Amino acid sequence: MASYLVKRLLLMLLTLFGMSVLIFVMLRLVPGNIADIVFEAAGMIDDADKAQIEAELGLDQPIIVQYLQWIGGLVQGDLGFSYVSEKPTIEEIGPRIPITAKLALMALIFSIVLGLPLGVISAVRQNTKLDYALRVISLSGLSLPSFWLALLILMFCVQYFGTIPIYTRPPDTLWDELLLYSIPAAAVGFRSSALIMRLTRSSMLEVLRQDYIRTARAMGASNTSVNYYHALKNAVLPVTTIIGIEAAFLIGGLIVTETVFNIPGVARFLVEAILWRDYPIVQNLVMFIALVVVVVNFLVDLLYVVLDPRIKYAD
Amino acid sequence: MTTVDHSAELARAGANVTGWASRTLFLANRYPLGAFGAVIVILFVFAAIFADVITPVDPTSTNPAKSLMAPGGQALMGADFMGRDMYSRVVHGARISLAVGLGSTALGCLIGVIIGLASGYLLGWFDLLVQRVIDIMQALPLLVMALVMAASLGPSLENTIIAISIPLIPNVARVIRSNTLAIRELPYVEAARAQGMSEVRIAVFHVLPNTLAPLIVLATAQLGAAILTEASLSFLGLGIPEPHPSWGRMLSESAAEYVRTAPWLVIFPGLAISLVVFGTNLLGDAVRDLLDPRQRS
Amino acid sequence: MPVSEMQVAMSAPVVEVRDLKKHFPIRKGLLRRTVGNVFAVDGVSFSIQPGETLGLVGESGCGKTTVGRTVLRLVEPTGGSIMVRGEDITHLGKKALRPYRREMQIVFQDPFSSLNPRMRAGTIVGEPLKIHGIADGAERERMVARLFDRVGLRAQQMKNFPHEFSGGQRQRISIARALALNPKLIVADEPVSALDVSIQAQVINLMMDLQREEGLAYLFISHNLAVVEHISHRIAVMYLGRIVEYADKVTLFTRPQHPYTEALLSAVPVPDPALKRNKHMVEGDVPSPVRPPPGCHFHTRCPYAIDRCRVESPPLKDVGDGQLVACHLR
Amino acid sequence: QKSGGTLKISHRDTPPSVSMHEEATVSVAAPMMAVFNNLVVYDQHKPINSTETIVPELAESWSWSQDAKVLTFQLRQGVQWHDGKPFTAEDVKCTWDLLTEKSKQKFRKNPRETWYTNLKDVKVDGPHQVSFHLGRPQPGILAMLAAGYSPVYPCHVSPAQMRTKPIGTGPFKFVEFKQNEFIKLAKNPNYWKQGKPYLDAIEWTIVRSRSTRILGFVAGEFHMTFPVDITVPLLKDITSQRPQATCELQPTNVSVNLLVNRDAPPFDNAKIRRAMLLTMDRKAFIDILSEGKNDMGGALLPPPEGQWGLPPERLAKLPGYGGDMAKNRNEARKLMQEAGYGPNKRLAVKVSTRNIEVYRDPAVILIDHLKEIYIDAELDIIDTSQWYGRIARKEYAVGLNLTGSSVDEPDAYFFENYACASERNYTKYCNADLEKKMVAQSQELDVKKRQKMVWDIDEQLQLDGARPIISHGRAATCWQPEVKNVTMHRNSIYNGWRWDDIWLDK
Amino acid sequence: MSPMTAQIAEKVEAAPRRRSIGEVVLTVDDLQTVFYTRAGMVRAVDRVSFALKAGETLAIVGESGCGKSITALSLLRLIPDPPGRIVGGKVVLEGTDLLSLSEPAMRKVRGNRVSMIFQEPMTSLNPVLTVGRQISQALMMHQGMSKAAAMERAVEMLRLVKVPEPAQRVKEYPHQLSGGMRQRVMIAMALSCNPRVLIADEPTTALDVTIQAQILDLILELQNQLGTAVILITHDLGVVAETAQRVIVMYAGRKVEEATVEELFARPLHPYTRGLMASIPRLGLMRNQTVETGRLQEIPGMVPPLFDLPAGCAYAPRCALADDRCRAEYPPFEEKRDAHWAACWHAGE
Ligand SMILES: Nc1ncnc2c1ncn2[C@@H]1O[C@H](COP(=O)(O)OP(=O)(O)OP(=O)(O)O)[C@@H](O)[C@H]1O
Ligand SMILES: Nc1ncnc2c1ncn2[C@@H]1O[C@H](COP(=O)(O)OP(=O)(O)OP(=O)(O)O)[C@@H](O)[C@H]1O
Ligand SMILES: [Mg+2]
Ligand SMILES: [Mg+2]
Repeated sequence: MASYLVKRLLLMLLTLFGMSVLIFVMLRLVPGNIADIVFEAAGMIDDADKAQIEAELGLDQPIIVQYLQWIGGLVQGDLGFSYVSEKPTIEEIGPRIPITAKLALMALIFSIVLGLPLGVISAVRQNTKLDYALRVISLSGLSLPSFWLALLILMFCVQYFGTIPIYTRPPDTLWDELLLYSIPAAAVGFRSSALIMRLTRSSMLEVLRQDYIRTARAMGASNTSVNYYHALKNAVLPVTTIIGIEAAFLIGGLIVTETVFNIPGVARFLVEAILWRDYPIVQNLVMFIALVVVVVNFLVDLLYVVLDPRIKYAD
Repeated sequence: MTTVDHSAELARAGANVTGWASRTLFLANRYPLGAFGAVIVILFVFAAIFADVITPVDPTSTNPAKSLMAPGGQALMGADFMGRDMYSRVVHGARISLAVGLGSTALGCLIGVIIGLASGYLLGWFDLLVQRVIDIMQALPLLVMALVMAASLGPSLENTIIAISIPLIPNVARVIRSNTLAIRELPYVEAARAQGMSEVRIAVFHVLPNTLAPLIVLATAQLGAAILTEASLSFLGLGIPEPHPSWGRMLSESAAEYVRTAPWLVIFPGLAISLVVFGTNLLGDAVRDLLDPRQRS
Repeated sequence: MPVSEMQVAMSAPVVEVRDLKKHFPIRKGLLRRTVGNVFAVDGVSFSIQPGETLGLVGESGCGKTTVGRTVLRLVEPTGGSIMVRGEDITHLGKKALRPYRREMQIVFQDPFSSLNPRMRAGTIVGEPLKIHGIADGAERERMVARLFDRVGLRAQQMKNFPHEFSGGQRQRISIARALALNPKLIVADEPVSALDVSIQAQVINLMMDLQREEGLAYLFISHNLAVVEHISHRIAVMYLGRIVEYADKVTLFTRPQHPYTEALLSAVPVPDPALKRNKHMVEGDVPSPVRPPPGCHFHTRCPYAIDRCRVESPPLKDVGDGQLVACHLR
Repeated sequence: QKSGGTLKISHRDTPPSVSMHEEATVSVAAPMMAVFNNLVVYDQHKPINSTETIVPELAESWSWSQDAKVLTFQLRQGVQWHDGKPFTAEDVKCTWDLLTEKSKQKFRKNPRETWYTNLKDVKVDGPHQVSFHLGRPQPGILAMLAAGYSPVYPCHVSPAQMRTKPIGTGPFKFVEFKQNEFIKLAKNPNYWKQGKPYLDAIEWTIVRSRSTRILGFVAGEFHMTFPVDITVPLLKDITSQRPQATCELQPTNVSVNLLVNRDAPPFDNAKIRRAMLLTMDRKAFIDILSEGKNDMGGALLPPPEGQWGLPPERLAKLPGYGGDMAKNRNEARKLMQEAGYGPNKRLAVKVSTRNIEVYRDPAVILIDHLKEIYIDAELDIIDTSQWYGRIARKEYAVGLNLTGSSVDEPDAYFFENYACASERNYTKYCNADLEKKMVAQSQELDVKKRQKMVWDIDEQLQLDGARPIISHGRAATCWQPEVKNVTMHRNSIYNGWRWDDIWLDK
Repeated sequence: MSPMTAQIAEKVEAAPRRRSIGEVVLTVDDLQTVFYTRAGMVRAVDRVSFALKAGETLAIVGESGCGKSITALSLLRLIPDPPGRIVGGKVVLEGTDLLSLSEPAMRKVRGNRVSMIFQEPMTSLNPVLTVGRQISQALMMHQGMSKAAAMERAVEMLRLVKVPEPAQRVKEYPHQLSGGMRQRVMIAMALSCNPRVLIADEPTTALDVTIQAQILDLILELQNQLGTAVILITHDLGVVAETAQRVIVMYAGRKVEEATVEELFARPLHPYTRGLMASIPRLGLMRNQTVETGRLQEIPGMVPPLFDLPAGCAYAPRCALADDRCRAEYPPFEEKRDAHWAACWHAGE
């Protein structure tokens, strides 16, 4: 196990290194830098002044030097300064991460809490009206653009409650916070829950055909015991893998949701930072996201070990 | 328990089904949702192919007189605020949206399959590196990449397809790789090897066809997702540029502002997206069931 | 005396294996260093004459399949040599190996998993002809039809998929595929274990017929001793990667010398309720080939084991009549 | 009236910085104007800005020299910066030295440099007197100094700090600007106007999604919408859902215009350019984009709100402004045929435009209209970051552009957009003769006479198709009934945000 | 038998039910199970009847696919529905007809009074639950034991089936055990509630001969101790000869022959049984003849598909003795000899 952890850690570093190169190169392949953008957004084109800004920010140095400076800083915990706000990157990203993290976590919890039992029910009642109804509902989750769902929720709230559940100021209490994030989390989580439901259903169907389920029945186990005790634990295995995929996907889904619900999280911030070519923000944020995805994947793998005794990462 | 109506049970099981037509009917009966999906998909493909024939008006021609006209005799599904005919736009939109869906799915699957096969076959350092690349692809948020592409390449059908296909690659590659690892050890692969078949041929003729079922599930799920993603990308500046009608664009934020005053602007493209996503997924489910050897008699 | 036995006396062996070893490395860590080995095959020697059947028996996991695969170079041997009609093929490259591939074919235990479920039977059988560029189009069709006929299948069935055949028929397809290239040797890896007795009889009869007609040599792997006895000329008994006894079948079955062979024979259930035998029950499970016990591998379960067995590995020695036994007690 | 309360307004996007002088967007101008004071300012409660409505602010009075080349200001005494430092004449000089790039410190960007090409020097005549020295007489400069964009910056604060934590003398202190979240201002208790401001604070909440902004307003979350955020089609929706709110539809001071690259063949052919002028159905544009509410006009904001725009009767005579559309298009088609195009030989072009809805929508209509004259156009969407660079480098054939102006003043407009040397003269239309006329009008002190001269120039520009103006936009701003004493300036959205006397009735 | 085993057996015996060997515990009467498939109706079990006495081992043999497993599953009402359905007959266990029980009542029978061992020990055990939990489940369910007590009993059961270090093994997962041990766990599980009837469906097919011998010995030993009636399903006639007292031969869903094991092996009546016997390769030293007999005897042709059975005897198309009557009329199942039944017009010819 220890050697497995070391191996995984090394591979994670390798991935992160690749990611750093990729995002760094990608950003610089995109035409325009902060100088172009602040100037051109203002409708001006003054090359001398632009060069001045570039020099100030160190953008005139060779790419490799810029990269080494960034990575060097990163290793020492120095994330540099945002080009746009001219504040330390950490101050910009720091307070926003928990917001998105909470949102993402709630969305994930929502999707699991909704998706898993419905998936089981749908599988157990395969080809009944209930199964059809649940599948149709889950598909509607997959076929509704998330911004659209979010807007509908907002309109509904305004129409019927006369209030709008958007973020206008930081919530005071934990309860407020939960309340505030619950609706956007549900809006994003609905999609994932649909995915989880579908996956749970199909893997449940798979598991229910297995011999050991027949064994359980032959030993007199009740339906509930068969479905939720004997089958679900096996069926949940493939479902855990998509948690990792969803973690990566959530960032994308959250951009839209954060925009519509006006939540000042990192997802939307990232978009703006890209539009401004605020390299320090984008690079560090993408690295952070990559770190999260890699760690989540790792945790999912560990979860696998917990859930499935057959897997031993001793190699 | 005394008298059992065997014939009814048999009919439900599809006994005595012969011939093309009755087999189709039986399958439709057996997989009603799948059949529903197939009908939807066929309808939309038909609409996309014959868009020019079945729509009376050029979907890009504006007309102040028809601006925000409600659905009715003059405009079947109403008109948008530029007075463009919504029916024409929805039908022509099928072309682009299906192109995005099919294109990105095909591209993503193709690359994913190649990577997955190569990785599962060559193993070793190659596999290790490819897996890292796949990790990276997975960790790079789609919308980040889409934004970067939008800024650098501009919105276009090709770019949209490429952007959407990229996140599919790691998923496909993973599935194919793990299947390849399992299948390459199977006796029939070994038998082929024993006959002197080259590894590439084995990969293509023996391994690939047997990973088809999960691929189909992934692909149909993706087909729908891609159409929606195009909508999100329109939201962020990638996607299909105006004036070409795409469902995503029609649904994107500007239309949302008219939801109260001109709901038909969102209802019809929204319906179209939902139907296609629905259709492909239902069809995919059914095809997966059909391909499952345990479901075959 | 059947034809095959006369041939045995006259010609060189189809295949001769000397001190064959296959150790599967157990790899660990990022750099996948080898930290141990599965001693799947650990020094096995035998030879097979044209028209002869060598039976290979032993418990599950003792390395029978690995021997078969290594002989065909489907896995690379760790040590030892493989000679095919006098030529050493142990180190031949993929290209150079191709002509030899035509001479040696394999039939697997599980008739279903050894056929690609998505290919038609005709395609499966025709595939080797395609690979080696032997025949094409209508010509190939004709040859496949003939092969189907040879193994007792109807030519119309070429269009069917494997799942549409019964177990025995599937095994016939495997055999037809193996025969397509006119091999001299067929490695039959438990070809009847998955079949029930009446179908098993059909397949064995077919194999024996083919041997008579074509002078085929078989390496017949099985753990069903009755079947092996029926089809083989000589028999090798394996235990944990090594041959522990090697003799012609009459000798082996009438005078088994190794305690393991004895146990094996006595454990075979006899379909005759009148015959109540005294079983030599052996206790315990087969040890892991990763850490085979020192000395004689069998000593952990052997009722006669002495101290020497626990330290010294017995060599395979001749105990007369060409019967080779690896036991300190003989 | 009552004191106290926090005014909450929705804001549409995150500006790059909050430095008024460095930015050219109402996103900065509107929230930040309340932090500063000008020397002079447009009367905050007169809806139409004009020379007559300019009132003193930090300058208590001003006077012109005889030759109309020196403008002297007497400055108010006892005014303090938000950090407690006293305001002096030095601060005025520092500010305009920065704007004319004479000082050591530099702005990162200086978007209104062209406003002051005629300003030779600012002299400190005493602690409370400064004089502006001009190269030639320019009465219009006062209009620019009165614009919301012309606050006085403190000398003792660096331009860099002004971008993130600006210091002003205005009624509200800057509290914090957080990207994507908010801009917060708080009451300046030491404001030099006694008893003002009434509000305790102003909070601009940045809400990127317009739908959300509008829903927020409808739900009562915001007291006010962002200036001219409400397009005509949306207006109905808001007034029906929030009937008690006040909504004012006004010109946005932004015109939709066509850019034609006159160097790129075949558009070097005047016939084709003229055909394009003729095929554009301005009424259709206006009907579609604003249900007929937008205005037709020349370069300058059309009357009645606009002070300098071409009057309707002169406008109607211009090609493409009215008359029989069918006839115009026939003529256009004839021109195209003469240029060698026809139904069987259609011209394929790309219409470049920025990837923003307000740019795209008219471009789509344009494409449709071009179809009528054998031009098959495709939209070429250009990312915002490259839009100005691309058109300035003339990497386009046909473009659709939006041009805004912050003061209704010909000087600010003509030189920026039509002077041969101006970097924002995107079509590089260059007419030396006309440029002389621009200078002449600038020096004219008689308003009536000047107006005539401006009309002539504008007319010429439209006749030459220098940058064909398609329409002038209108949009609305709404506020809740409890917001009192709001006056929207009708010919500019940049000048009315001092807000020292707005109060909340709650 | 070790003293320990005896001790446990005694405990098990102490349970309220006492039984005397020879008393009929289970009667199956005209059992009919069908599958509705696309190809048609599969009569997987067609009017099968038999009786089972306590302490007795009844073997069911027959070609692959002839309905052995379905018969067993029908007894426990574990037929997947759809496509399967029990359409007729009675299964009477100590006076109650299992087929008319409610589902909850049936659940009390399963694993408690009738339990089953399946062929594939790896796939028949839940891979994510420890062995101990799987054994204790049934105990908690049927005997109302506490978790701790059930676990304790699980250890005892493992010891009973001779799994070494049982206290350690209960905490392990199936994949950590060898095939032989897994099968023993299955047996422990099946026997944990001291069932009246144990159905063993090919319990040793996946195992090596040496391990197979161990397992069969174990089952017999336990059966002798506990008086359980065993239905042993296999197609290995060797195993039948060594373990069973009575044998049922099935062909194409029907019972074609029934007799004591000695009788059946000595004088098979049905041509199919005879064909089956003849096609087994026998170890030479067990036979009186010498080795080289050449071909094995084979039964020509194949089992007809169960959805398309011929009108008369299903074996007729493959039978050398078949005549027109065989092809037209299904032969009755009759006692042809003392305690030896067969369904054949030409029985014993
Ligand atoms: N590719 C491999 N990698 C590692 N170990 C292997 C591999 N193939 C086989 N082994 C191991 O080698 C040993 C011998 O395996 P082999 O399949 O040859 O046995 P066998 O005698 O054919 O068994 P069976 O009767 O079950 O088919 C086993 O312990 C097996 O786990
Ligand atoms: N789920 C099912 N659907 C349709 N037919 C089935 C199903 N399960 C079993 N059958 C049919 O029932 C018949 C009897 O099957 P069963 O499993 O009892 O055979 P068996 O005698 O146990 O064979 P084996 O020796 O191979 O285990 C078979 O012919 C099979 O085709
Ligand atoms: Mg093997
Ligand atoms: Mg069975």
